[in-house]
Amino acid sequence: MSHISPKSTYYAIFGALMALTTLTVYVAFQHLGWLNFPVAITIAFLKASLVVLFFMHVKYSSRLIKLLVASTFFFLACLFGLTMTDYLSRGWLTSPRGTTTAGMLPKLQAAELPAASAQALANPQPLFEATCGSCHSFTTKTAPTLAEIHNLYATDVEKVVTWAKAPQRKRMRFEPMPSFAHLGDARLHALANYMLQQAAQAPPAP
Amino acid sequence: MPDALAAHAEAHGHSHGHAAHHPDLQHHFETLEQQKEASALGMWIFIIQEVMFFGGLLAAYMLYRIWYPTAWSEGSAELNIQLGGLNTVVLIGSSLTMAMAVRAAQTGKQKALVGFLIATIALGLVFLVVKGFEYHDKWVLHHVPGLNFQLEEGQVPQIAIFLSLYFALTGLHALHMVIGFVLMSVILWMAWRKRFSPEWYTPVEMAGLYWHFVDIVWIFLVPLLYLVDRAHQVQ
Amino acid sequence: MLSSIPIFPAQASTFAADVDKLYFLVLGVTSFFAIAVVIFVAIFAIKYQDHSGTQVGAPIHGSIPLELAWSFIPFVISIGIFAYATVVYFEIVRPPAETLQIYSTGKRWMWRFQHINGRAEINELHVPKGRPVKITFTSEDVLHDIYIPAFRVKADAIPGRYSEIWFEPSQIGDFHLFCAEYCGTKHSGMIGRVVVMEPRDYQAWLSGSDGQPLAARGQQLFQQLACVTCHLNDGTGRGPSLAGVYGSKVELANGSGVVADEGYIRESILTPQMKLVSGFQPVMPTFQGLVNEEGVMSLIEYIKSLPAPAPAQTTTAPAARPAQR
Amino acid sequence: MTTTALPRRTYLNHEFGVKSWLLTKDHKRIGLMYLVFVTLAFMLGGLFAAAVRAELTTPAGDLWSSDTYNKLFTMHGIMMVFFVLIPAVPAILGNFVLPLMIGAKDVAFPKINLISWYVFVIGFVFTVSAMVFGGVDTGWTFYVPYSTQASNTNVMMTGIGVFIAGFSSILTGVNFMVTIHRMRAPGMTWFRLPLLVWALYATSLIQVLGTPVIAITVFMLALERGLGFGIFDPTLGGDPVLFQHLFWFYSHPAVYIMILPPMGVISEVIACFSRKSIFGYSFVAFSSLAIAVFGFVVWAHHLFVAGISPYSAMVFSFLSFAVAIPSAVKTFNWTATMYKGAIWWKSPMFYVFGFMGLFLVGGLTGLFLASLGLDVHLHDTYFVVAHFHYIMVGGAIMGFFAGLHYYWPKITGRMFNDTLGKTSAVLIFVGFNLTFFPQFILGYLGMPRRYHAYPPEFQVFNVLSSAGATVLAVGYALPVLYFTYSIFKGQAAGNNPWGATGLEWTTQSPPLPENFPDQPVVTEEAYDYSKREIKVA
Repeated sequence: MSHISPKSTYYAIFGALMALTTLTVYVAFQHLGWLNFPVAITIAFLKASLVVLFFMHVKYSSRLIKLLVASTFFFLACLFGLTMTDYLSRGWLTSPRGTTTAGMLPKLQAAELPAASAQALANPQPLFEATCGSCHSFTTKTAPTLAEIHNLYATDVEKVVTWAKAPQRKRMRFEPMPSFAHLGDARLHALANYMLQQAAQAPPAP
Repeated sequence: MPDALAAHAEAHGHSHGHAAHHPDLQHHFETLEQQKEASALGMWIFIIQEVMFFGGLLAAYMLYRIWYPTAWSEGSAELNIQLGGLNTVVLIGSSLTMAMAVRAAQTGKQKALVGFLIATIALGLVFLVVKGFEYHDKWVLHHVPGLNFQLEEGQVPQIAIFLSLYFALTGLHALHMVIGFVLMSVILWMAWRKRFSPEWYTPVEMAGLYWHFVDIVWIFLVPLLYLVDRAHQVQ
Repeated sequence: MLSSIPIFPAQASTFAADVDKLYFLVLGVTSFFAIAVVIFVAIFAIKYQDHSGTQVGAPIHGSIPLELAWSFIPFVISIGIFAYATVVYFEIVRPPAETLQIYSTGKRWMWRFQHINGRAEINELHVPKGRPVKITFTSEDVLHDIYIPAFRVKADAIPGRYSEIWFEPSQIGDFHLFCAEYCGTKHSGMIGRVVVMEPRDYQAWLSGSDGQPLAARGQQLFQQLACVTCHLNDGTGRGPSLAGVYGSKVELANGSGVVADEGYIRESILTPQMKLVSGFQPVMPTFQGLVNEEGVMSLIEYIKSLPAPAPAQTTTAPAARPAQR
Repeated sequence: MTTTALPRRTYLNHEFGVKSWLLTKDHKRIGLMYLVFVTLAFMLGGLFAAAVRAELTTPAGDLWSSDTYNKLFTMHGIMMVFFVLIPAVPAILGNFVLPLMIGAKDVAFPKINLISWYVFVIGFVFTVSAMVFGGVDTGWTFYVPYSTQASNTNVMMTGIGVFIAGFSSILTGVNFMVTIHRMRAPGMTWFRLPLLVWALYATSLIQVLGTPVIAITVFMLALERGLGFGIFDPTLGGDPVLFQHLFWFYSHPAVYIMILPPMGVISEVIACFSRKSIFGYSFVAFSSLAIAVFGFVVWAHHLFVAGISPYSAMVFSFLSFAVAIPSAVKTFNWTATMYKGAIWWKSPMFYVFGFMGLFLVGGLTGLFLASLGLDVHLHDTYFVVAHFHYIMVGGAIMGFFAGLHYYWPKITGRMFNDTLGKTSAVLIFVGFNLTFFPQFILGYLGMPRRYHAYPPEFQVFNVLSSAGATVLAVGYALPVLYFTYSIFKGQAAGNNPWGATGLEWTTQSPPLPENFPDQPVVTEEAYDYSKREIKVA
């Protein structure tokens, strides 16, 4: 217990600690990639071991104290390691590809859509603004403008409805159009009619 | 079994024969050796709980360092590596003087003991003063989270987490230094009164263990806080 | 009225029966051990009772085979329970490929559910029977927890990230919806009902909506926030193309990979630097504070609606455009 | 031995006056001083529980306001966990009997022992004043961000109280560990130690390794709430779940701080009243250590639905099943100890019977919660509430009462009324089951915990539960009466009223201030009843 180390030991340890301090600062400025952190921590552990073994006399202490010091690392490792089992494995379990509603809703609606009210069909403007109108206006840049639609379809309501049910993507500068099949034929017809009427009204040509 | 028993009885009971107990032997111990071993063991167990205490903060540190490497790199760049380095030298120096103080106590050199204790306390004070300057800089630069924090242009917001942990870790460390300072002052006063002898110097040794532990914490804090990703910042 | 005192919850989702099977299995095993120990204690206490207190027990110190047996057998049994319970657990946490998506946000002290066609509801949740439903949710303030006992599902709502539950209702009816994570004053008022309907009725209910579809709202936001200036769909922008990114494996700058699910997309909008896509500069600003939870959800729904480009277009000739019709 | 005369010189009467108590370094007096404050805390906590149960007799939250109700269950939890269960057996019984059991004159650091008590009292005063000046409503778990951002109650002050009380626990742990390592009497080898000492050693290990982590966690919470630091704050990118990880790193092992020492007491009492050595001594001893070590690696089973990775949940679920094994081993060994014993039906043994029944249910329902697929449904419901009350009240408090009855003659030198003791044990057992068994059913039905108002179909079970609580209250009040009576009118107990083995029973009751007239020397195994001739009063 009462081991007396020679003075020279203490000075040597102090020298080693200083040298390691310099080393750790030097290494920190070198490009070691991912190795920087492990190297820094290893040096810190080395320095700590020197202090523990010589300044704190663990080298000359009973086995019990050595065991205690070692067990501390075990419990610290439990704290760090098991906490990290959570953080490092987060995101491993993800929803399988294709989890989207797009595939789900049309299936549901196909045969089961309730009849649209006559009132809604008579005035499709609100519905239009909530659906087609959010992309297709006279000035839009993300989708064909109404003027363009007028050029393409003129008065061919059926074609518009067919497209809206299963849109393709012809021009890559536009965002892809989602399917509106879930609205049902009655609504789609009303919407297409309304859209082409609007489109036919003299567009302010740029 | 009887052998073991006899040995045990020897270890614990032999002082019963002595009429004069050492004045520093407390009533519930049998021998000075037993008392000293108990103190050392107690101190070590206390240090272990201190390790777990800092361990909780370090767990937070580890998580956020993995999550926000950019914030760690930028945050670390805000710290003053010169002052951090200076403090490392100062603190390791104080550990040396502390170890020498214990040695002086072991060998019964009263004057050297007092001298080394004064040196240890002085170095500890230097550390705290330097730390004070660092904190002051941070305050001026509006880098204290919560109290006067301002994000600079282009910095990632998680830098606030880094600085929070910086202040929590170094603040707790500084608090331990202050406690150590009080502890050392008491030891110095006792040494001044020539209370220690090669036979009984347990308080010096225990204070030494504590002081070295505080040093070790700093040894880890420097690379964890000051030296993150420095290589990329000098490009 | 005894009939109104339930002693067992309704089994209203497809895995509720599996959870209950597990429950009865564990109940059986534990009851066996509990009853066995109680019987032994009772028998010993009565058989070996000594009124005087002066008798001495038999000098038995232990038995290694017995110790090993009653350490090993419970261990094997608990491994069995563990394995079974884990299988059930993964059934609960892993949603099937095709689900009906619903978004939700909790805040003190209400739940808001957002169906993707635009219909929103507060403290009520309408779902169709026989269709797998996935709820992606978060909290706007403190921790909350969506708990639907009849479905045997529960998950915390955590501010700053997404949680997910899924279930397939198997029974028409009204069921309790609870907040199961303490959240302050009206914690016990943060409850609601889950209404399971026939798909036909659900569809009718859903179309009674006056809201805009979530993806459309997301598209508008995508324009407003100028996301579109960097995230070009042909992959030539400063940011990665988002077409088909949902559900795909994204390679990150640090060499690891991550599957782009709702949580990842959310994180990329709010803390873009955290998981940088390989091959891109960290130029994206954070949108924290510029877009609320609802906005993030609609952006995600929009990104999900973007179909994956054909493989030929992404790998070889991203700039090539198919002929116009 | 029908005398009321006590030994002339005891630790109780060798000095008098308030000062002689407040400045004492005697572990026995310090143990009694803990008893005073723990009893106070138990009464306060019980009062809060009664208020909670009263509210829950009706589905509508009509007795208290929501905020009051939230404060009531929070303060019930904080009082019971930090100021009753954690100090009950280690600080009261441990302090009193540990040095006696190992043949020491005192614990290793008597001054620090006294300081622990003062620290505990300061923590207690802080917490109680936080409750008096408005209370706290975060739940005893202090989950962020509710505790840092939303709650406008006395979170800081309560946190400081808990922080301070934590240091008392750490210091006691350090003290006990050193005492067990360094202060054993000659001949008292590790495998001759009574099992309570093993249990206390394992407990101290948890106190030393775990408590600092909650201290730092509460400290971070205080920095975040008080100064606006960002560590768990989700708006800065922090993770609220990290708080839960750190919190439960301590608070799960804390459950073992509560239950391990009562388990040790059970080993003592069951050996004494079966007049047999403990079946499989070393298995029981090592299972205590195994529980302490395994206890540190199971914490995230409190987080199965809190948003942790399912794979991590799997790891923790497996480890949680593993930690059940040492507890099962203990239970089997206790049962086997009774086999071919000579079982003396005295009141401490009645508490052991109660413990066995209740701890079994508590421990086995833990398997439900460790099962991932079931925990999703059961988490944060009344099932959990019932489970941990079976462990903490049915197990820990029952064990504490067994120990208190067992050591009461040693502590005071006087016998209490055995019939009343048995009555109280039966009342507690019946009342407890009536209170908490219905909660298992409520839990599986899906009633979430911490609910002020609840759907009406849950009322019947809640009423049963509240009715049981009244029986339980009577059961707990009864010992106060007969213990108090015994102090004044009880018969003198003599050194060893139960005819037990162990050094603590060789000295007089109440013991001398220095515990033993001469240094005791141990020459036999623990619980060596077979070689004895037993005389009882």
